[in-house]
Amino acid sequence: QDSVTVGVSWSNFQEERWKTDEAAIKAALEEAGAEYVSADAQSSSAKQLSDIESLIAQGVDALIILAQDAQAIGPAVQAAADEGIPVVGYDRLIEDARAFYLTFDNIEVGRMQARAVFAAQPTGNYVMIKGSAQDPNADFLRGGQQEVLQEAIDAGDITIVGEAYTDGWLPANAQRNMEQILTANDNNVDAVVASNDGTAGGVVAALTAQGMEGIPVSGQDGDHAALNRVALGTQTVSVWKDARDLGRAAGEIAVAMANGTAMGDIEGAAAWTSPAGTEMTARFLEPVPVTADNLTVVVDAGWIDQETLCQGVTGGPAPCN
Amino acid sequence: MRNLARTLEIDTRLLGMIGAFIALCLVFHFLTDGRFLTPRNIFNLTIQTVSVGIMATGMVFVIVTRHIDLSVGSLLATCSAMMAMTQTLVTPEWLGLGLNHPLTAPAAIVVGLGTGIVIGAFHGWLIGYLGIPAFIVTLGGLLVWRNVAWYLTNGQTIGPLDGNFQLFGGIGGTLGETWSWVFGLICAAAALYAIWQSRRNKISHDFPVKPLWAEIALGALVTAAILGFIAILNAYQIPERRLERMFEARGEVLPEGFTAGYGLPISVLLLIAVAVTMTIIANRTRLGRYIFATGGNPDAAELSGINTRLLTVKVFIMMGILCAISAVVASSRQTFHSNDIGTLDELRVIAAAVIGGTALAGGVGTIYGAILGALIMQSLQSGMAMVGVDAPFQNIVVGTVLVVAVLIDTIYRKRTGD
Amino acid sequence: MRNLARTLEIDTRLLGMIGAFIALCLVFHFLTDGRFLTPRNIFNLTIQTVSVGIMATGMVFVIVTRHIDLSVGSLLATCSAMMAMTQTLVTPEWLGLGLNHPLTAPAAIVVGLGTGIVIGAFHGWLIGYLGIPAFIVTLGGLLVWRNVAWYLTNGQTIGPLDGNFQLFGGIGGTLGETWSWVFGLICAAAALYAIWQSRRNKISHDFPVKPLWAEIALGALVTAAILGFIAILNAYQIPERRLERMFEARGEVLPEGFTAGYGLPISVLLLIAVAVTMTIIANRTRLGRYIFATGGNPDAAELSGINTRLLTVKVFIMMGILCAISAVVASSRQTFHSNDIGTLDELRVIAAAVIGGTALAGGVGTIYGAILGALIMQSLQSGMAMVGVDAPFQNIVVGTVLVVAVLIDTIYRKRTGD
Amino acid sequence: MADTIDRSGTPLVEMRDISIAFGGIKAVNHVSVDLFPGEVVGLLGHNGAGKSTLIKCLSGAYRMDAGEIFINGDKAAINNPRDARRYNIETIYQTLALADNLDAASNLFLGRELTTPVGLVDDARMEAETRQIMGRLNPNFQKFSAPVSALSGGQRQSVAIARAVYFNARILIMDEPTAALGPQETRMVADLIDELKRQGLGIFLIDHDVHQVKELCDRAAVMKNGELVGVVDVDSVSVDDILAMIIAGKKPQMAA
Amino acid sequence: MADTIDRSGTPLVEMRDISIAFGGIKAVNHVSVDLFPGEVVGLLGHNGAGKSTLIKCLSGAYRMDAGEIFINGDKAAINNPRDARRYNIETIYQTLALADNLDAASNLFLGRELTTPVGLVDDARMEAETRQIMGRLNPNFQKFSAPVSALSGGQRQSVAIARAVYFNARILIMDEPTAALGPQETRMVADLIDELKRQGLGIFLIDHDVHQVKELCDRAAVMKNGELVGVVDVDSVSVDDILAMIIAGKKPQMAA
Ligand SMILES: Nc1ncnc2c1ncn2[C@@H]1O[C@H](COP(=O)(O)OP(=O)(O)OP(=O)(O)O)[C@@H](O)[C@H]1O
Ligand SMILES: Nc1ncnc2c1ncn2[C@@H]1O[C@H](COP(=O)(O)OP(=O)(O)OP(=O)(O)O)[C@@H](O)[C@H]1O
Ligand SMILES: O[C@@H]1[C@@H](O)[C@H](O)OC[C@H]1O
Ligand SMILES: [Mg+2]
Ligand SMILES: [Mg+2]
Repeated sequence: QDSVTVGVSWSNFQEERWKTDEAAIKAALEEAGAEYVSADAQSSSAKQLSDIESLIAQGVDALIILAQDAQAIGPAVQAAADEGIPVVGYDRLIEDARAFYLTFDNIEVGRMQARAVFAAQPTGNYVMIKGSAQDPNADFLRGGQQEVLQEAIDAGDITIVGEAYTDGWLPANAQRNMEQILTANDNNVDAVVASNDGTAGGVVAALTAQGMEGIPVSGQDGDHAALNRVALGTQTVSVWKDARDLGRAAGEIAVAMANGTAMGDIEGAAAWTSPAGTEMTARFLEPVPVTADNLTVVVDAGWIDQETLCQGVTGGPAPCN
Repeated sequence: MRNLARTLEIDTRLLGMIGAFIALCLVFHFLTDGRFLTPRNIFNLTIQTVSVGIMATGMVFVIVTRHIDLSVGSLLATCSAMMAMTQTLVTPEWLGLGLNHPLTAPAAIVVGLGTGIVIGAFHGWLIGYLGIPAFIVTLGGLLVWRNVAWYLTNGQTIGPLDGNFQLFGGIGGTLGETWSWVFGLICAAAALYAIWQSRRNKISHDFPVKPLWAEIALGALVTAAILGFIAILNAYQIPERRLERMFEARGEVLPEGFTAGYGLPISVLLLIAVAVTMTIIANRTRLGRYIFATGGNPDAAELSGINTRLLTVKVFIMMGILCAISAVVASSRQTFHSNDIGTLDELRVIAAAVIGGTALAGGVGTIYGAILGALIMQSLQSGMAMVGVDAPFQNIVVGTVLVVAVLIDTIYRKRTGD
Repeated sequence: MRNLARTLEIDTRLLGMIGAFIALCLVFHFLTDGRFLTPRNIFNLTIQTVSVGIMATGMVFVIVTRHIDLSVGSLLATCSAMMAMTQTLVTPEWLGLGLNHPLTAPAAIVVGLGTGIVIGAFHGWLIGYLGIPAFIVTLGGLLVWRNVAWYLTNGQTIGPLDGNFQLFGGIGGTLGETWSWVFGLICAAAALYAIWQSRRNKISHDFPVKPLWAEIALGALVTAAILGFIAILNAYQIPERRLERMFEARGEVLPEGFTAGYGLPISVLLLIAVAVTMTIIANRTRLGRYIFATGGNPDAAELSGINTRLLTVKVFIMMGILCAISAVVASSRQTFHSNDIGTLDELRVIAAAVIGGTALAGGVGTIYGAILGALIMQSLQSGMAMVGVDAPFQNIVVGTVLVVAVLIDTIYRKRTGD
Repeated sequence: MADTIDRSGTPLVEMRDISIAFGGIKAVNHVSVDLFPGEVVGLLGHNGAGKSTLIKCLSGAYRMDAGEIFINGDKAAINNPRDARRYNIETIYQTLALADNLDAASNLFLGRELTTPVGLVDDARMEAETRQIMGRLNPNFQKFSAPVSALSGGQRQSVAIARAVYFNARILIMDEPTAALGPQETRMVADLIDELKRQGLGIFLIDHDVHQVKELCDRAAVMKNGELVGVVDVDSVSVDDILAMIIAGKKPQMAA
Repeated sequence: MADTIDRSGTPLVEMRDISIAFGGIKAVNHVSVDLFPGEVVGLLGHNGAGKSTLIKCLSGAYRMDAGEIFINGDKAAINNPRDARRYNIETIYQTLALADNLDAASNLFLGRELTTPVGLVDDARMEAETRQIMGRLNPNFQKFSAPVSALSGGQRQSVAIARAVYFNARILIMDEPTAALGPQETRMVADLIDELKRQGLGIFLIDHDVHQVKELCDRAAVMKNGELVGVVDVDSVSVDDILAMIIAGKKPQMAA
């Protein structure tokens, strides 16, 4: 038998992080002597289905799928199962027991975002900048955030004074929504829970315009621009899902499964029940909330170089001091 | 070559498109080490083309009448949402019929078609009777219907869909080898009869007919194409594990060495039915004649006693129905209704129609061209995905191909003085 | 009312649009408990409108000449990516000028304009000289340029952008109270001079002029509008914390009780400059005359000795330049370049032009209409965001308003027999 | 032209007090004309007099603001071209009104295609009929399968004329049918008009050529600025009388 | 029409052996005609004979496939309407070629607007000039600020004519300028042609009305099926001779 081929189906490449994920998967596969092929669904669950059919037709031995939609991806998993091709559900949940689930839990990401903001600002007026209404992840994140804040809200410590979806996750839309919420509340806003780094960028631009930069703002993805903001003190947290770990793990697991390793025997695998009740085999990586306190992590990990991280920072937190 | 085509009375433009398509396939076949032109991938390609292909036939009429429809993707989403809610909420819960009741799929489809008809008629009324340009009406529709769909499902993925409904999705519902052959033979017979009938008709009016050998050659070609296509689809074997499961479901055990081919998918059957119907409408009915006349000169059509306003409504109703049919195929293929279903389909559908030779200036277009256009676009995308072309680069290629295809068409038309 | 308008020689259509705009603002003002028509929000609105407004003026010319441009959002992204790479990579690193060098911003802008010109010219050439419909060329462009932008930045968010460059982003760069007043007075003087000049000109040719009182009233109205606008922008106070930080940066301490207004944002100044320039081009230059003549009857224009092919190239070059200017504003407003910058702007820009009375059939359109159209769209979206309307519902409202606006326009034109 | 027309019975068409305005401009202003079977009535007048507008009210292309139309003495409601066809009114428009992308047969039968028993259009039969009709009207015509955009002006005009006369019209409206025609083609149309007249059709003919009107018509109605100047029997007036009516807008003393 | 034209010098225009085909159809086939200063040459022929196509080669609307054009004896390269204008060739097209959405003044000056010293178009001056010109051509014309789409057919034709004659044309091409005009309007155009002729312009006039051609022209060139049948001196032939040439496609024996 010739070498193993692993097919990766991406949901899109719009956010900055996926390029890093891709590089990590490629590296892991190369190391294992496996071949990499991929397709990009451009945020369309229908196209993703076609993509995976093409990948299977191409004779891949294992699939890594970044699902656009946890459920609509079902037929693709079915087709893979028919062919005996193992599937790794990458980053986003695939609601099917035959797929190995490897992720940073999105609900957990939401919790971490809220936790970090809550730690910095336990009372006052909160604004929730959600993701795209068309992206199911937006509501998962929002759910996690609510879990953390619920108690304080019930106690009356926290009031949510504004909440908006961000069409297409566009920073420009987040910026406009934030401006309008600030205007509507006469700037009486104490913290912003933004769902990713792109939207956080828009939020910070709006806050800066009001001289309010520095109030707690959350994000996720560890975008370079966002980490720079953390160093500058204009963003509180970027939940860093080290895409390289995730990518490497995905590559390794895919190769292992392609060579016949059972799902349960994968290192670090555990049984897990999805919110909808599907019994799955999963491995969770720990997302790391990156704040001013642990910024060195990202540099040490080689995720970003110090120069980029500290651009324009004077007297900031380590490593920028 | 051109003379031969003339003797056979075959459209050279069609030949050119088929040639381009074959060339494309061969290139990909070569680039993928012989994996592109396999029964399996051809099976995939046809299934993948269905949803866009169905809508593209309707877009031909829309563009021929000098309109445009930017809302098809959103309309598809609304129809799909309505159908999904019908089969997961209305029939099983409100009507208490439970899951997978035999009435569920028909009910859902009726609701979907109704939705398509009502919205299409509304668009057509705004355009035909109130005189708002189609570009604006359907641009508004693009924004409105996608979000109406969102509210219908509360932004959630809905499913799994009804079992019978899923038969329309492609690989989940195929005719099997025997029925596929039956269908293929019926089609071939019908085609031969049509050729013979048309020849007889011409002779009866003393019109010139092509030489008998040409007629026979054409018949042979068509028959070979139809049966060859069936043979290819039948050659794609159902994977063993799937067979096992199918036998298990029936409480039996898979006999040693048993194999079976998929055959013609029901969704492709649907596309063929739509194509034949739309072609007949275009070429052999008054409605079609009026659509082309209106596209050629709207004022002349009106003065000739054609109710062009009502015609506009009819054209958009057809578009609505086709969106609904596409919604059946697209959602059952996913086995779920998702929020993003149909996103950007408007661009794909318009591109398919235009690559297929439909002129944006109106009055010119063919159904088979649009379907071939959809097939070319899909092959390009699938092929590139298979070769592993970077996704952003895929878009660059698709955009470029679109422009180049129309450029070639423009030059061709100028040459032939069209 | 109509008679008064006729005496003042004011376009009743413009009055209608202004009326609708004011009504819209009042509704939101009421719904937001009086927060909508505050200096602060008016300031926000003007800034938010700039990017789409600038491109909408160019779209007027494109549509007037019977074309369409679906690629403006993608073109904006490519220009923005080129500028972002210039200022974060080329000048600081390759040229070794370091961050925030005074040459960086101008260099980036030159690169952006160059990009816009080259791509625009290319589009225009494909459309004008090769005869490919603009719809197709720019649909291809929509796919191609967004992904070219992606490759330019390797899919990354690029920033923060150069400090001087960020001055174009809006609130980060304003004229301050004094200079705003100076600018306002200059504008008012220029407007009065123009009115007087035109009257003198008419008298010199023995044409009828409107009564002197009407002329004076008009002058007063215009002056009041200009100075009122400046007063409002000046009334928006820089927040204390921001002032503190500004003083800090200069090594000073904020004096007790010190306040300052923002005044006119540089981005709005840019929009005004674009609007004035484009209006002059439209009404007072040969180029503009030819654009409208070509839109009215392309064949007649060609036969009258106008080089309509070259004209098409010029129109798309203008569009490219305006996309580049918008890219400066949009990216510097975000303070970084993101991959998805400008997404769906094509729809907003076309909608603004069309709501502003540009007819898709060609030959008709005004620059001020397009800007007012952009302002109306933006007010609608911002107002809804402020009221807390959900994004999906916002889209439904925007889609509906688009259709209704064009419907009213259609009816209006039919009434006046246009 | 001087056959004796019987004008004692009910007129075939009677247009009574027709008015229509476009955004303030009164294009047709209280005009009444009538038409008897077997009669050709010429409509004359300066450019913009309202001739085309008047007959478009009869052909259903415009809806009149006021006035009544009687066909065979019965009040007729003509709101669109379909209504007019129902009254067997056929029109040759100044602009020909052909669908450029369709062939001669499709244009000829546009709106009333021949169909097979199952309801599909019968192209072969339509083409066969077209060959017959055009054979009588213009024997040189051969371009049956080309779209009419490939035809010369005269051939196009032939198609438009054929379309109007083929379907048993009882009332025929011809708006400057020979404006773009050469001398020979014009002659053929004149012959056709004579033939149709003999078959008992009523014809409204708009033409700027006063000589031709005198030759082809029985009566001439002259319009000016949307108003009817008068209707005269062409045999009882001279060409100069008619010209005077057109230019001065006054009816000559001795007219019928 | 019979002033004596001096045809001994170099002709103003000489079209030599012009050919042009559209997708196989030879619309103009080796045609040569010339035109002298102060002369009106009529172009006649059946529909589709190729008259419009021939003169469009001179006006730059079409590019001929073969042949040469000489202006004042010098070979001229006319590839587009701009080139033609440079040779002071002005054309009144059969289709008028007006921009419907612009007013009379903008149409009149289209392509050569008057400008202020800083290069902006000077609408007031253009309107003033337009008032003067139209005053001479059509004293009733008043709609100066309306788009030409609101004008009647005759008024539109007046604008097209004014545009062609205002700019010191030396060669004027008129393609059926009176086809849609009423009798009075036609008279005014005839007078204008006489006046321009006296000023020494050369004029090509396409017209189906043989009487009118005999009245207005010095020579008549007849075309048939894209070929030149012959050129005759109108005074030396009868109307019937010309008609025979158009229909039979043969030159009469005695012709010049
Ligand atoms: N659709 C329309 N919209 C506005 N005005 C119109 C319209 N149709 C005709 N008119 C106006 O109505 C008047 C009469 O026009 P009409 O076409 O009936 O004249 P006509 O007598 O047929 O002239 P011609 O001899 O040029 O054909 C003219 O002033 C014309 O401008
Ligand atoms: N743009 C074109 N494309 C194709 N064929 C054309 C084109 N222009 C003219 N023709 C053809 O060329 C021939 C000559 O046409 P042309 O318009 O010159 O005739 P004409 O003598 O002016 O006739 P008319 O008296 O009707 O104006 C016709 O057969 C016509 O169909
Ligand atoms: O990481 C995020 C991903 O989870 C979400 O689905 O899309 C936006 C990204 O920022
Ligand atoms: Mg008329
Ligand atoms: Mg002609």
